[in-house]
Amino acid sequence: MTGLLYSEVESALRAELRAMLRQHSDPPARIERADPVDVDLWRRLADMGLAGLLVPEELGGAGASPREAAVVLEELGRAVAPVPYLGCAVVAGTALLSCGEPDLLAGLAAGERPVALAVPFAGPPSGAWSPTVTAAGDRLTGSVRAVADAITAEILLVPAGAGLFAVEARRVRREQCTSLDETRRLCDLSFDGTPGRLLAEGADAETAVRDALLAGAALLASEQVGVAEWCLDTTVEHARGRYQFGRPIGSFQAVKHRLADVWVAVTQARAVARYAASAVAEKSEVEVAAALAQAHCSGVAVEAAEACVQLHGGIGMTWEHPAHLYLKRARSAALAYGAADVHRARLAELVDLPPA
Amino acid sequence: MTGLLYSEVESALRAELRAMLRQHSDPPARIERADPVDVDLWRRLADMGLAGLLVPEELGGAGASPREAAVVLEELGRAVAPVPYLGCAVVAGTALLSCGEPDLLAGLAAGERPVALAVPFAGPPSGAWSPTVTAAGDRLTGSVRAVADAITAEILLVPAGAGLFAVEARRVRREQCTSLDETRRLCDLSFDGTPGRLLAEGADAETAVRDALLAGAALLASEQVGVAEWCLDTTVEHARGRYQFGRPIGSFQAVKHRLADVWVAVTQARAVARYAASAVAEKSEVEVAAALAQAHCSGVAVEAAEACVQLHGGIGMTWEHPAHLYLKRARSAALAYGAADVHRARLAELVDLPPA
Amino acid sequence: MGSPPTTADEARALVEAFLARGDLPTEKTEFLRARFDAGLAWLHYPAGLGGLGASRALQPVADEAFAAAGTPDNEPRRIAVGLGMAAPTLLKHGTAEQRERYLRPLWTGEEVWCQLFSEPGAGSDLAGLACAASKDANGWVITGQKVWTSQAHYARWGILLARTDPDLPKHQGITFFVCDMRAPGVTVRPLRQLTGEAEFNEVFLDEVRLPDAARLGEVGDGWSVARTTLMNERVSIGGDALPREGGAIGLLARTWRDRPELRRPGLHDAVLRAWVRAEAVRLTGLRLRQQLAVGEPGPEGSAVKLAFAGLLQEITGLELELLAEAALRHDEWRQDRGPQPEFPLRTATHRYLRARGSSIEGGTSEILRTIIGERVLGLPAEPRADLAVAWRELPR
Amino acid sequence: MGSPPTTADEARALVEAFLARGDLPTEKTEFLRARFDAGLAWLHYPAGLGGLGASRALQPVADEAFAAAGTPDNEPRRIAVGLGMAAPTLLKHGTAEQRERYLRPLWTGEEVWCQLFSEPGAGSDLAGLACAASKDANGWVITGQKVWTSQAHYARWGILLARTDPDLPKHQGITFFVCDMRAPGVTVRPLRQLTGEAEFNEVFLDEVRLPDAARLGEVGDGWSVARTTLMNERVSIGGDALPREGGAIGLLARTWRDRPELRRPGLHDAVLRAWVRAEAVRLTGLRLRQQLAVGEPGPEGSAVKLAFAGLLQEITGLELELLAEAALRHDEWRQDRGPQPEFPLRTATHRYLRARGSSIEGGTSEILRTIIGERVLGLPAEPRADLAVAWRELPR
Repeated sequence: MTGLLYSEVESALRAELRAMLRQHSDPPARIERADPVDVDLWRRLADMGLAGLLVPEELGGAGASPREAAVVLEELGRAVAPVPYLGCAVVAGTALLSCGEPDLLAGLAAGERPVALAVPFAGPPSGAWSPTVTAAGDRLTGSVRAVADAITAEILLVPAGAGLFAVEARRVRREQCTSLDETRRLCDLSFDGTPGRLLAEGADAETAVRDALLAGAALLASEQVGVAEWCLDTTVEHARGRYQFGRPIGSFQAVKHRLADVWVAVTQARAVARYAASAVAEKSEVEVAAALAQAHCSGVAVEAAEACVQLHGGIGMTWEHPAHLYLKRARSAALAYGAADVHRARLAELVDLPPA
Repeated sequence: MTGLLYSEVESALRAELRAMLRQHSDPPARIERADPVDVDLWRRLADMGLAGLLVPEELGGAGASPREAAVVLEELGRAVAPVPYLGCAVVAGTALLSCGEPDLLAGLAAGERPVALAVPFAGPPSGAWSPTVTAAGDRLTGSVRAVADAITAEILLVPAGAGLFAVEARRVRREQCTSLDETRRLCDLSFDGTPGRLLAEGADAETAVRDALLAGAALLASEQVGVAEWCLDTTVEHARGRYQFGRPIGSFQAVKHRLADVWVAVTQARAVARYAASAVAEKSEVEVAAALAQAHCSGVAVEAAEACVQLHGGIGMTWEHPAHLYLKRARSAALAYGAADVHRARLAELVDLPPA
Repeated sequence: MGSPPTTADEARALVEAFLARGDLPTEKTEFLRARFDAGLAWLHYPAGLGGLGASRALQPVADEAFAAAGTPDNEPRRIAVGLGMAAPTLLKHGTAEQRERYLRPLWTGEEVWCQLFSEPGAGSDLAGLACAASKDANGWVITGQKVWTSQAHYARWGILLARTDPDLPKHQGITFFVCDMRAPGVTVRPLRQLTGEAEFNEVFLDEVRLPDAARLGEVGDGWSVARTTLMNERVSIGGDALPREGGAIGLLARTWRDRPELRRPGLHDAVLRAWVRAEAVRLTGLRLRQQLAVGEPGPEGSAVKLAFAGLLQEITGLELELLAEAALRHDEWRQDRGPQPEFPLRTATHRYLRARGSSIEGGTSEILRTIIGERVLGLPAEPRADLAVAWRELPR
Repeated sequence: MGSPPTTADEARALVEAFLARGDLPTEKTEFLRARFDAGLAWLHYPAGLGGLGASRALQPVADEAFAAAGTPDNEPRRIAVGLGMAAPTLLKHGTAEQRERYLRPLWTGEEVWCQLFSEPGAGSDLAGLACAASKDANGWVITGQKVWTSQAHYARWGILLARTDPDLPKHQGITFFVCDMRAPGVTVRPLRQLTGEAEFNEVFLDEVRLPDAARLGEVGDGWSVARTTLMNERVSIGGDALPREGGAIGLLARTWRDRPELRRPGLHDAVLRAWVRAEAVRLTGLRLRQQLAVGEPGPEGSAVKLAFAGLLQEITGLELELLAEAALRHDEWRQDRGPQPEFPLRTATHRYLRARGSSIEGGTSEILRTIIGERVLGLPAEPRADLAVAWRELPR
């Protein structure tokens, strides 16, 4: 049976990463800057071998399993770290593995040439292949809106016509969006006869994109667990130390029981996210697991972030307190790769519970 | 603007009825008997002029408004009184008013000849006209399942073929169901060439049945308010007097806040139910009001009854405590005249919020 | 001024007679002063203080008559704290001099008021406040920090709670003041919210000197004075009477109706549930209003506030889900402090974020549930350890 | 008996060796006694008491090997209270004589056990119990009333909490006994539930005499002994490992799948939400089981119990809505006390009604949230006034 626990290696990885993030990540300061992606932090992740976690060892990667990438995402979620890990290391990485692109994979693993898949962040895996870019030979024209983790990418993987193309990002017009989630800013891409290199065609291209988005949806659940966990821990801490009516507010049942409910929700989300990561690792039941993960964990992160704001009272409504970054991340992530109802509708097909 | 308050006449009626019910109604004892309908109590209601509340004065009725019938239903709900008021005085009464049947109305008003509409209790007003009985001349054949308030009726109003017929109930085979709600037992009716008298045909018959069911759905909301209110009051009383951990349990926020939520829900349900009763009285926006009333008040009665069982703890799970009668009434009423989602779907049509 | 009007027709007649006067000023402030002096400002206030001692129910009649005549109003939204909270408190607890001095410019909008109650350490437990007032020969010296003060940056006066005796139990050592917002030592700083804007302020009071005439009520009676203020806050939070689909639900319903490409089957029932819930809350508010009109103010106000907060949060969250890709974008995180567009004209992301505050401001939903449980349902209070102890001794 | 098995293969080999013995009795009780005597009953129990001192994780291996061989089992559902609660308590707190006397017939099912803890006045606050035990020269005299006692009507023994000193604070004056259910003064009455059935009993104890040898643990130590019992109750409530759609959700899903005429658009997303939630709870239980297997028992057990109760209630309610007209009917309100069909074979109305108890029995959901908040999250306890006072003085 699928292991839902963390291995020792995974726990060690988590500890190391958490320590590094504590020292080097500061999203509240970062979002005040014009360049919101923390390139230094990305560099450090690459130096720890995490950019290439899924890349085979012979290409300079760690040849590790998606279960470990899920642990990385938990920690990055906990830190709302403004790095393009999900889009580059997981989604684009999975697409490249599917296409078999040793050079691009090696560049990704080294952290030197970040890659992003040029599809809308809100697009679900089930509708994966719906290019808004056309290809005339190797020249691409069209646009893609609201793409994640493409701002600092050097290479864009672009579904166009019937193929998947690699495009030099500097030749593409990238316009930053004012994103709800400032710790993962989106951008709009425009192609105007831009040259690309064909990576895969037809069914191969579709498979590459679908697998990439399924991995993204499945592992995003772990990021959502991390977001929820930070919200829970931070609110528990606050409830222990904040006194009103001569008592710590955490001694009131209204606060205590709501936090207990969040803890129960996080406990469940962890089991679901671990199941999803294992499914991707074992290439078994991936579609069900990814849909389940997004149908479930999206809401848990939102629930935890909303409880965090509420139970902090006024302070939770301020710009100064980081709670809002988690609320925006949670809400934004809940729409990423398809909203929860879209995943439930997909489950209805997969497990034979047809509409009325 | 529609008055949502209670008039002085209505408040006086409520006080009188509540006092009578306190003295003469005992549903827990009644459900242990083979004849579950409290005929004596029905007699008393008739003597108070309530059976004929909607019947014009010249026919021996009170010529009152559905708003007053709604107050009666609130009190009958509070008492889970096992009397056929909803089905006879409201639903069948409305149908008879629509057909203009002085003799039957007079018999109903006197409380002597109870009348019931032979349609399934779960059927929504929007699908009102779907007879399962056929008519060959004045001879009816077929069956109707799970009919409310027909056990002690003397006259059945039966949609058959394209007409609405009056049938002597003693000539119809009536089989009592083992109902979830033992305080309002249903029965199955079978017709086998049974003679009937045609009351209305075609559009007139359809209108009579639809208006009857709309009135039933709209005013059932008031019964649901009464059910919810009893549950709230009884639980508050329990929470004041039950000590655990050296304190009344109502002093714990888990209990207090849940009861506050129930109170808020009942407060809203009352406004919605008053609106629905006024809509029927003023024959304005009846369809929207009835759908809204059932879409909203059904759930409130269930919520209040479930909270009542939960907050009573073990005692709420016993047969001995009357909470279960309210739980069963609430769940059963939530399916009556169509479940909440059916009414929401109807609202979608009425207020132009079409499906995807 | 004769005897107060008792019917809507009489009230309308008074307004018409006023408007028919030949000497009416046209300049806005002058006009409002004249209206005040005629007793047609708030009809239920006493004669001489902008009213006629009439029933509160006649006020909307007069307001509508003035609006129909196209006369300028006092921008009630801009001076909400003054109208809703300061004025009733001044009326009930102020001296004749204070009422005379403050009420007219308050109502005309010449002087804006703000509220200096909440503190970083005293939110739900407002009576735990720490802002200190000490007496000397010349009056009072105030030092402390207040927070969540809207309109402080253009307010002339603030209603202020300060602790005058830390050795008494917390409710007993508080005194109520009118704070001159131009006094030395008052510093107002914008407080940025999660929407990016600064709707509110922090107010720092550093040895601010107030005369004893700035005191409202007796020394140590501040908490009971403040209850007048807070009760009026809760009443006013019910908001305006709205038509069906008048609030946030209207925006959601219109998006669903007008943009079929956004509709998804899994959201249909959720939208309908929200519609039903919104209509139930609306009808509850309407019923409350009818009760108030016949002078039976029930406790439904707190039900409406509690239900409205949850409803608004649900609807604005659902709106993000419906918009999907579009909800990944915001318009602008930095905003000027000038007047902002109304709620319906903001982005869905703004509405969602701002709505998080509706279950916190003006009494958290948790506190409201306790109030309903104890004051409406009569459930017993929790054992309290903070009521009989000197404020100074409380853990915090 | 040699050294305990350490691997699944070793455990299976032991079972095979046992089954290959020539002298195995075929009669059920005799066979179970032999299995017990071979240490293959509960492998983690000590040698001589039905076990081999092995890891708890090997127990399922042995059970499966016996099941595969088609040997009779001890009907664990029928003796759940004995296996899950009495046995671990006897093991930890019993004297050598008590363990020797009780454990073997308990495990073989020859003697059924019941639990005499809850009282009408002591539900969530179990330690507030009033059932009195007083000592005389011949032992103990017990008088009181217990409630919610399943299996009492055929139990041989009951684990009993009684108050031996009402002048001590409530947790300190309790003593734990083994009650002879055949002793004079023990009256068992069926307790009818809202389902119409009597799954449980009330037990009246009227001057029941027990010898001092029936005491488990020291006088006044009953509460700490009971904690062993209750901890084991919560662990066992997690239930069996189920496949996907294994529980109530499977019934709902099959109804949706197989009866298209019942489907309504407004319920589709609700059914899918329930399916997702059920799968999440199932995976959480599975993860808990994996933690237990590697000896990391986390606090997830209480999460599973809490989530499972809410889930079951949601699903059974939704089932009624889906069935609509059919859910207006029940099958039969009067039931014999004999063995009832399993949950899936009951009517939906029965399931709905019975499920109301899942958030009450074995710790209400409210109590569980407090336990999670305090023991898992480390949130501070409420101020308590009932801990330092003599039980006799407590209001009730």
